[in-house]
Amino acid sequence: MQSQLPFSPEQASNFAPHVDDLMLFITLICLFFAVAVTAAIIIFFFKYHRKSPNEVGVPIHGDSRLEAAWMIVPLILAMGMFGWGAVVYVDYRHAPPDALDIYVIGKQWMWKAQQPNGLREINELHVPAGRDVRLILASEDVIHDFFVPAFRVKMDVVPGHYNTMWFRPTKPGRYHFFCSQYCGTNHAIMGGWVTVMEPADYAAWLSGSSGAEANPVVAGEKLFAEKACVTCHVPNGTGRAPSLNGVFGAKVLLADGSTVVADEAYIQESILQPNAKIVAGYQPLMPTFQGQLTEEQILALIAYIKSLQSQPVPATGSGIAPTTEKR
Amino acid sequence: MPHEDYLNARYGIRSWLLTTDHKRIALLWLGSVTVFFFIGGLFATMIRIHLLTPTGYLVTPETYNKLFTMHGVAMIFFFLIPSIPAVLGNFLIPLMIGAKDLAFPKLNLLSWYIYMIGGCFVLYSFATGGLDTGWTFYTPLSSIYSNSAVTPAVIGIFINGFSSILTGLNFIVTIHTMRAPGMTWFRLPLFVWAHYATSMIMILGTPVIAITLLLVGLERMFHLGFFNPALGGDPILFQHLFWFYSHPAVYIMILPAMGVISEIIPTFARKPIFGYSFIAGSSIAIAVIGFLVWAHHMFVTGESVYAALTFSFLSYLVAIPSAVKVFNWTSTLYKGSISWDTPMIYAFGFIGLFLIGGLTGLFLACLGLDIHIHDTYFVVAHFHYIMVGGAVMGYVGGLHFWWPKITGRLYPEALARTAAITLFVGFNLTFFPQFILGYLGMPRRYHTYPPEFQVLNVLSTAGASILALGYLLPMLYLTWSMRYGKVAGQNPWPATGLEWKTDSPPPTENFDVTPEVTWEPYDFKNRPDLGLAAGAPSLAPAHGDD
Amino acid sequence: MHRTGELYGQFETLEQQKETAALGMWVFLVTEVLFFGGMFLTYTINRRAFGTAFGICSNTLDIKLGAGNTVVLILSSLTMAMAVWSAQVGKKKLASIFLIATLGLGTVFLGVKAIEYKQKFDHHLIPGRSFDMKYHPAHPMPGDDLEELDKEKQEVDKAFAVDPDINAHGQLYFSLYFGMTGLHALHMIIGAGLLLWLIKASFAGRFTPQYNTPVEVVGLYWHFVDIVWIYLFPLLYLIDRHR
Amino acid sequence: MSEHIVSPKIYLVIFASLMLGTGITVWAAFQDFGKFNIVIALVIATIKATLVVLYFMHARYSPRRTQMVIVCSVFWLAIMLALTLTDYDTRSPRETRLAPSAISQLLRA
Repeated sequence: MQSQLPFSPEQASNFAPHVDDLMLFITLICLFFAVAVTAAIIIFFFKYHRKSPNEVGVPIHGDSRLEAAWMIVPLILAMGMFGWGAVVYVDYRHAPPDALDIYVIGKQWMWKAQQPNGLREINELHVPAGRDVRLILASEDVIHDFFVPAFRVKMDVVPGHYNTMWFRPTKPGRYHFFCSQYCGTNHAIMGGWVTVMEPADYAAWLSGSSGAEANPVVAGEKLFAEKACVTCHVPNGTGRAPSLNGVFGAKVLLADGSTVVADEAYIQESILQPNAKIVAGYQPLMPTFQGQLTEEQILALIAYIKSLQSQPVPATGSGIAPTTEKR
Repeated sequence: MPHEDYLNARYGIRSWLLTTDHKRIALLWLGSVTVFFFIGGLFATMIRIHLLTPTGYLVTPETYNKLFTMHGVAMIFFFLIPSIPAVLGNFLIPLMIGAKDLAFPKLNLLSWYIYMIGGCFVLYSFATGGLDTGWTFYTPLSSIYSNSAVTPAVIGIFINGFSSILTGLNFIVTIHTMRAPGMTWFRLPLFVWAHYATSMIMILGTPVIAITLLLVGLERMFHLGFFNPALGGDPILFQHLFWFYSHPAVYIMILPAMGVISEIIPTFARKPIFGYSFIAGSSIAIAVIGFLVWAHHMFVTGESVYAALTFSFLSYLVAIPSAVKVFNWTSTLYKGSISWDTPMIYAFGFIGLFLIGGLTGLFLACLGLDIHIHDTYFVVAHFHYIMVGGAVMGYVGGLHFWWPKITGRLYPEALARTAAITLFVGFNLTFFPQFILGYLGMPRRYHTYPPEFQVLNVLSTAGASILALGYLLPMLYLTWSMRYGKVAGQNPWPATGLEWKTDSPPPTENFDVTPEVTWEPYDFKNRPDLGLAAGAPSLAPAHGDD
Repeated sequence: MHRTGELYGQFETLEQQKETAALGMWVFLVTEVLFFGGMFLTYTINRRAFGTAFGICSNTLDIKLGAGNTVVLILSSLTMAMAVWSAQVGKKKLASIFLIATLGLGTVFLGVKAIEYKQKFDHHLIPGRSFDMKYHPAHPMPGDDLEELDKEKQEVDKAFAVDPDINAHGQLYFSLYFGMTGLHALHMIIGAGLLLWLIKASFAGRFTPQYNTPVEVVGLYWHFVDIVWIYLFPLLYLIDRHR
Repeated sequence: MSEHIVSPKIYLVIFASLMLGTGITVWAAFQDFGKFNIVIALVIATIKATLVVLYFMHARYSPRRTQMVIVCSVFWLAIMLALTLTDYDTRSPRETRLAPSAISQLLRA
């Protein structure tokens, strides 16, 4: 078994031990040179410190054998690093033929994944442990990058290209994934979680028996991302539309100065006729979703927004009427 | 008796803005790159303060993205690339080779004006909407999706490219045709060799970034599709073109700094540099091999496996000439007569930081490791070690070393040493934690980050505040010394170069009579004029630890 | 730096000054090679990917105008070389005549280029929203060879059937066509400005067998612009003529 | 170093060769040589360019360092083209470029 390097993320894929070993190998070589050179400098620094103002050093012009040695030895070591790195990389770039194919699509600023059976996920990715998984990556707009530190792998998601990456998760758990190629405003929040499940759990989850799909809050959260609500209704209040954290049940200040209590009816109206009531300080930008959502989906969205009641309300950008203006 | 030098030969604003004297032009550059350094530094300060807390402390995501983009653009294109060549190189190359001026003095002035025009475009872009594409301008984000002022910025950088080209052209031609009698190629100071190599990159690389950014600008203005996949173009092609210049551009920054260090070390160890021809040759080798490695920035873009192997292999080759330099500098210290003057402290700092920066390059060139650390803070730390730890340490060290020649005055030694050590400590505190952050998986260009990364970010910000102090100090005492510093004399250290054979500050025509070079470089033994021979009266003023 | 006669202050001898100027121009031309090189690379990558579209679009260019322009430009290189020779051997009048001839030929080249651009504009082949490869075959202009046009129409229709993105790829071709020839034309215009300056100096009798560096250096530049065209002509006009 | 004056006779011979080269290029373009059409065109263009550099631009009679400068420019251009093509020429077909219509299909999905 591999022991964990200090200062490294958890090891959860087949590549993680290899990458960490490489890291250790190169670090040790570099440490040797760094320490040797630094030690030499410090020793010379004190040992040959100028003793009298007119002192001159011993004129030594060079030594070709020494030069040859310190070209050849580092070259050999460098070739070692190159070779080992190449082995890992070539393995990484050639997915095993029977790998499980999952499509991952990046767009500003969310990730959509599609499981082999067509099940879709937003900013989540479920994969079975012990199985080779190949991600087929595509972008709808700019270049993104799918990066899972615990797996030690990443690959750019380039518009106009299909890139692929693969890994074999080794340890069930939940791991961060990030967008690692700068892609615009919300690059930093374009991430999510990879859930590695035991194969049996994964199979059950795929067939829907985990109940995740039946839960309206979860379904609503998915819709909220899928319909790109989240791109404007940014939770921290920096988006083009108000944050919805804590809005449900609160009084909302409207553009015409009046207030309204955010109940189910108000939310439904806001989804279907967004321009009916505009929150103070915001532009009427939201498109209508009339005819694009089933009743069930609207209910799911409302359930999700209700669930945000307990989330922290940002200082600005929430649309909630200040309490002092209640009277 | 008032002594006439290049500073007091003529007076008035016109005598500066229309000068063709390379020394005055160097001072114009000094002023303007310093302005851009502090603009870039201001952005950096705001970035570090913002990252104190995981959710971001100071600014909105849009603003944060603009801050790091503008930090990069200001620092790379308008500070680092011109800094040492245009300031120190401009001032010193004619002096070092015994020429009256550069080969094309008017082009030299034009180069500064082009820089200023380019700079104005970029500042206009900063002021009117900012720039949020990252300094790398990756398409299609920069060509279609960004709503910021990309067009003026790319025009500014396009224009600025010609400034770089003209400077490089001037240096190459000057070094070929303007050397004084006896100044053979292998008697050239290593600073000049380094600038020759740098100029090669400027000449061969800069036009490519110019045309590339021009295409991006055209794409934005006229909806063309060179790099836009929706119109059949290819964003990967942009990256090839961009890095064809922008990787060698790193060597534009570091090679001149290596040249500075190669001057400082023999001077303060008072012995010939170890392996002169190897250091000279390694500069050229870096310039040439540096052009063969660019796609190591693209290992995870889906470039072909074969290309990745080729570029990784070539990237390891470029490590060798860099290693040769470090080993030779270290060996030069052996049996030297080492003084602890400020430039030497900077030289030691440079070697230490460049060592870490260079060695971590080996991690990134390693294909298997790059799939994990690419585009994380590991990269950020790595290139700051090279560009700030290396290039800026070299620049500030060089400024100290030649300050007596430029201004005729000495800086306050004790204060200067303190500043050098502050810089070294502050720098390491700022950027070393970022290596760890990177390996832990924190991607770069994040305005908000998971809470587990906070401790290291706070450490980095704390270090940055020390670093900022380290930059402000020299700015203040160097300015102070211009008026109040001790008068330096011709050759205060003493050093062996031709530039120290003329007055400080030098007269407008550099030398009263064209000098003839009869000695080998960095030779202290056979130079009675340095006043170091046993028993000879010392011409060098006592330079105590005041 | 003060100047003594034709010798600038930073130099020791006229010889050194002349060599320096020539080397400076050569180094500048290296930069130019890489500058155009970026475009040639973009061209190469796209032509390899979209050969069909590039072939069809290339065939819409007027080969007579293109070949004629090649002859004009090479002829102007000859007159430029003769101008350098005249200056070197001290035939001041002849030098002026050759310089004027060079400028004239350069202007003819630019005029022909303008005619070609206008034609593309009329045919809706300027990259942008109105770009349409089907437009010209469907809307013949006066003086068009209808038979040729019919062939073009069939070719375009066939290409559209195979590749629905042919219009996008065609736009890439024309972006590159206008980019490369436009950049080349810009260099011609700069060259024409330099020639005007030379002609003025030449009339003032400034060029002698001892001092003719400006003529020689501008000559280098002019020949370089000619070389760029020597490559542009087959790469843009002659992609797919044999079909 | 005294300057070398090229005689007008040589200029005329070079001019004639360039004209001939142009003629051959146009003629060759109308013949079907398969993928060699582009090779022939580039070879002729390179011969023409070489003649211009050597004689019109006097590179043949220039100092060694000027010739080095010329070689450098060609060498670096070759680096740029060749190393970029190592990427494009060796991509796996799976990772080739998507057409715009395929992208818009993807967007609709």
